[in-house]
Amino acid sequence: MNLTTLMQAYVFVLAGFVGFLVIARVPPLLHTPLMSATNAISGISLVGSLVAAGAGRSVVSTVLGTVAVTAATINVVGGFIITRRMLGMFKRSDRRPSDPPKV
Amino acid sequence: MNLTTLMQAYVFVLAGFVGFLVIARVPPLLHTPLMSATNAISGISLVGSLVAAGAGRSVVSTVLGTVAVTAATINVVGGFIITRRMLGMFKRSDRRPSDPPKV
Amino acid sequence: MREALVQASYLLASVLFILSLKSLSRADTAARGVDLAVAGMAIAIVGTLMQQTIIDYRWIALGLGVGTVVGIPLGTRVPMTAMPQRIAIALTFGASAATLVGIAEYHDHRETLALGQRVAVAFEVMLGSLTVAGSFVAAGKLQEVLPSRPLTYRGQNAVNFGLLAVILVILGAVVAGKGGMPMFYGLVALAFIAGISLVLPIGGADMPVVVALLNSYSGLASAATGFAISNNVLLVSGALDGTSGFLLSMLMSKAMNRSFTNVLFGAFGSQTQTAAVGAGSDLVATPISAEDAAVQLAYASNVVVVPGYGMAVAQAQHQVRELAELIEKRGGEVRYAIHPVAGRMPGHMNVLLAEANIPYDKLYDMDEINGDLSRADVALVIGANDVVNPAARTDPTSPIYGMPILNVDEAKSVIVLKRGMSVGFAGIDNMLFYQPRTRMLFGDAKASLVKLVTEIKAL
Amino acid sequence: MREALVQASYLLASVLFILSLKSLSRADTAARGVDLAVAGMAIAIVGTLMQQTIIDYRWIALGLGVGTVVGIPLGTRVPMTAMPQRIAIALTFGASAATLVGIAEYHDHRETLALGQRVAVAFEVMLGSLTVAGSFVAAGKLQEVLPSRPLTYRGQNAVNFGLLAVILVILGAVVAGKGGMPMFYGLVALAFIAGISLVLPIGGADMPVVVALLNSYSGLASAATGFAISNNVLLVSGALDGTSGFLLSMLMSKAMNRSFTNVLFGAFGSQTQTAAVGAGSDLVATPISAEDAAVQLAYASNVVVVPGYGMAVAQAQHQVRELAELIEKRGGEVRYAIHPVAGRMPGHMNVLLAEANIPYDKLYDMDEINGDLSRADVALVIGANDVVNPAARTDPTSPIYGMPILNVDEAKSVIVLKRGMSVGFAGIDNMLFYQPRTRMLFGDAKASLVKLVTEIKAL
Ligand SMILES: NC(=O)c1ccc[n+]([C@@H]2O[C@H](COP(=O)([O-])OP(=O)(O)OC[C@H]3O[C@@H](n4cnc5c(N)ncnc54)[C@H](OP(=O)(O)O)[C@@H]3O)[C@@H](O)[C@H]2O)c1
Ligand SMILES: NC(=O)c1ccc[n+]([C@@H]2O[C@H](COP(=O)([O-])OP(=O)(O)OC[C@H]3O[C@@H](n4cnc5c(N)ncnc54)[C@H](OP(=O)(O)O)[C@@H]3O)[C@@H](O)[C@H]2O)c1
Repeated sequence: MNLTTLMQAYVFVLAGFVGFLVIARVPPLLHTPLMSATNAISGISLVGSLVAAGAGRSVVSTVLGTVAVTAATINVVGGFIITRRMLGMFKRSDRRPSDPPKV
Repeated sequence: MNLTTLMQAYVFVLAGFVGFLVIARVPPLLHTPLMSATNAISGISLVGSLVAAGAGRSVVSTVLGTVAVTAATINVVGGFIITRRMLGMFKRSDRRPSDPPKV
Repeated sequence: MREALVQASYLLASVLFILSLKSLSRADTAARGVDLAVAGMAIAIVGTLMQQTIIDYRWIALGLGVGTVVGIPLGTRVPMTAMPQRIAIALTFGASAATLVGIAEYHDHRETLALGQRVAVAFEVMLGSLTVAGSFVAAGKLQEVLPSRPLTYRGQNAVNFGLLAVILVILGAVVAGKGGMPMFYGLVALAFIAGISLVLPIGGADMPVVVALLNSYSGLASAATGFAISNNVLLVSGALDGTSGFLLSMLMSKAMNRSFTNVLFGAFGSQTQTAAVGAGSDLVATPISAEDAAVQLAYASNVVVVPGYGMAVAQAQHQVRELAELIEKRGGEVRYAIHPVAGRMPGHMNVLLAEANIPYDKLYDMDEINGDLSRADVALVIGANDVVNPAARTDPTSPIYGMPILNVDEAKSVIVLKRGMSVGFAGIDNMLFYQPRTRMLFGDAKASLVKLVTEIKAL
Repeated sequence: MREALVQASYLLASVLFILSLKSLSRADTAARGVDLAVAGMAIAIVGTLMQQTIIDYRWIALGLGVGTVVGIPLGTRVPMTAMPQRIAIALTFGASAATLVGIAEYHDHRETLALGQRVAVAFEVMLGSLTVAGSFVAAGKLQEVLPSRPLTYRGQNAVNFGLLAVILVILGAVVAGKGGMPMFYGLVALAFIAGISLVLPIGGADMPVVVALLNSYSGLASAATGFAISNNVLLVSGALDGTSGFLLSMLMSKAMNRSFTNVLFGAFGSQTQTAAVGAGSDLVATPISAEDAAVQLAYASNVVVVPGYGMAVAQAQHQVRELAELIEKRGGEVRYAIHPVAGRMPGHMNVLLAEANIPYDKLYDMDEINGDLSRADVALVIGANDVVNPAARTDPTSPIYGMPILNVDEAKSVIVLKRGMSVGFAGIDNMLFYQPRTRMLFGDAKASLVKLVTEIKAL
């Protein structure tokens, strides 16, 4: 096991714990926005796609990479916009602004 | 910034998040046992002490290392025993064994 | 120096993603969570573009441009009711990016990849390809392009397990470096087929759980990419997505009172087909005219609206708001009782009512309002069925027995808006409709609401 | 191969520590949490001993042996009432290990350390040395070997900030590689002095917060060691300790209704000295004899015991149980009302009552029992003062105004066991004692309880 792989394993395990702990108590109301947001975040594969598309390694790599960049960008852009829109809709009434949030 | 330091930074930051998330909602009842347990865990500096004491690098290192091993071991052994003892005291009455835990 | 900046940007992006998820798990900070994620993504992209390995920006610009042009309408135009299929489609895009990157990586570096990297790339394309196909099928089912009922045949589970076994063997071969590109493409293709074959037998209504799970796979595919190309931000966000998606799908099935394995392998949702309908066949539900219902609502001082899947189907949320405003203008109080699994996805009702500008402090969780329903003059049930079925409390033989429900049967009077006497998702009859205090206002929910509004205005 | 095993053991140990903390944060799983941590520690130790760099096991065996021999009695003998100082002392040991390792590391490798490693070692010895001294002073204050009141002088904060500034300069020099061993030892020495000087001005009662914070520093020192010697298990558990200790100290000060900075810099606890006592000087508290109190308790059917710091001082927990059993034998019900900050450390009362074998389902949280106190026939206040002071509800000028309290003043009758009319930790008078329904049973809590037991037995 080389050192880099080892450190990667730590990073992976720890990030997994963080994901688990953060999500553990989310209320059902937020399940859908959360799904939508994590979906948009999973567009982070864009980062890998950019390298494939721009490193000029081979035609195959450039073509696949460009398609991948396109697909991932759609995911990221659309995903964040719609999540924002959805959450923007959760607003409170103007009449009782001092109330604690309901639902 | 070399790669190892970088990965260490990730590990440190992520582990910090984990610590934060795990402790965030602990009830006051458990503050003292938790303090005692994290204290015992901080005896993990024993791991560094073992290397200093056993690597045979220099007399200074061996002497300091041995003292360090002793001190850390006291911390670990005593700390776990007392935490265990303290938690062992939190027991429920035999008369109402089906009740949900109180306090 | 440049490399240090790249790495610092990745660390910052990772931290922002974590903070984002943390904010997203609470209602009052959720919107800020999206901003944090956007910031993280932007920083990660800029960081990547600064990398020395990137020498040609033309294709990148093309991809980013096309993606943005397509992505914006997908974000702004899609109606809220289409959220589940929208998420499934987006997942297809995200996972195909991961898969394509994996293929490119293997194509270029096949000869030089270390064992660990081969493992990573193999997992990447397997999970990615499975997710692409699976989420595409899920989207089709949700949009009802594909039949949303479970497509099953005898021996299906055996076939699927066989398929998975073959995939694992091929995965082993790829990891061992055997078989070259053909073997690798075989892995991609079979994983694709498995994605289709695993999702087809699952009913449309269970798709949200499946989508969350596929999201988790897609996260793991990203994490595998991170391993393969030593990229930490991929590793961290992939792991975050992987665990949070998995946990979310478990939380969802729990909210639906179902076990997780039952969702995935239970010939699942097929109970919709089999459960008997005619339990109350000799009972008669009492209809009511829109005119009478309007009078009852107009003079009620305490109205509780219970929306369900039918309201979503009829797209009636705006009419609901209009009606509520009329009642309020006449001095009545209107509250909304939200069951956690009303509709077909978690938070479905919240999103729809929010879209119609109904303030969310009028929305009450099941637990908050259940004790109070007996004080309601009228409970107005709009296209809800299972979530108000008293059998969940009273009938141990019912498939929904034990699921917590809204106790609408305790209200002083009940008006139910639905098209006929059809069953809901669980496929069972509902005694609430035959109760003496219940009146049925038959018809499409939107049409009925429009009539009610007109009648009340005319009073 | 051997190296791989070492690293795998470290990863496993890290995961076990995380799971341990997670278990420790819930009452029903806390005991298992300790087992997980022990397992993690054992694995990490065995993993380290397998390392190739370790060539001589003699000194290691000596250290482990002596440490165990000293550690066992420290774990088994120390009474629960001495927990806070026990933790502070243990912290001294843990932090001195980190400091000594840092010194050895710098001594041996001074010439070859990279910049990053110098940063790490410098932080390690600075935080370590500060913690050693600080926690030693804290232990002394808690054990009352040192005066537990805040030791202050004019310009103290200025001196402390000056000291910290000098330390930072020296830290910079060490990081820059200037000054050799003398500069390095200077850092260690000054950090030690800072530890003393920062903790002396803090009152004994605030020590739990300080100890938690020092625990956090000691964790960060371990993490720095991890950076310096590239050891992941140190890194992970150090970071865990660092953040959890910090958060814990904040949670603690919040539970005491105090701001965190106020605890650390507020000339803090000095209010104990200054606050006026004589507010109720023209009021008279009504004493009661042990005989009369015994009769009242013997015939009560609903007794609530409210323990406080005085019970801990008197070590009266066993007599409390004895009294409660007598009352129960006569048919009365006895419950215990536990205020979150009764005593001098969080959970103080729980630990003491548990030590006396009082089952923890008879212990009620403040929020659980407050609504019920008005139904109590007798509220028996044993050495509690601030936590039952109604001024927190009624008097906006009181220093404890706003702190949630146990509403003992609502009980049908109140019996207070304390030695005299002295104030408690907050240094303020308590109107509860002058209330018509309150009777004072003066004397040491243990002695009074013994009398009560004797009297009830004689009835
Ligand atoms: N929320 C989730 O995450 C989720 C996910 C998957 C499954 N589920 C399940 O879905 C169910 C949700 O319960 P629910 O009460 O909301 O819905 P439901 O039980 O599925 O009932 C919906 C009712 O709406 C009526 N309807 C359909 N179209 C209509 C229209 N245009 N106008 C008026 N009425 C219409 C239908 O009766 P007619 O045809 O007679 O009009 C039907 O009985 C639960 O069983 C839940 O477990 C929920
Ligand atoms: N729990 C924590 O984490 C923590 C930490 C730091 C500070 N604090 C603070 O400590 C206070 C705790 O309140 P509390 O009500 O438990 O205690 P308290 O307000 O400090 O009062 C203790 C009382 O016990 C009496 N006492 C002392 N020795 C006694 C003995 N041997 N027998 C009988 N009585 C004796 C004293 O009166 P006599 O001298 O007249 O007998 C004193 O008034 C709060 O202000 C809290 O904020 C708590």
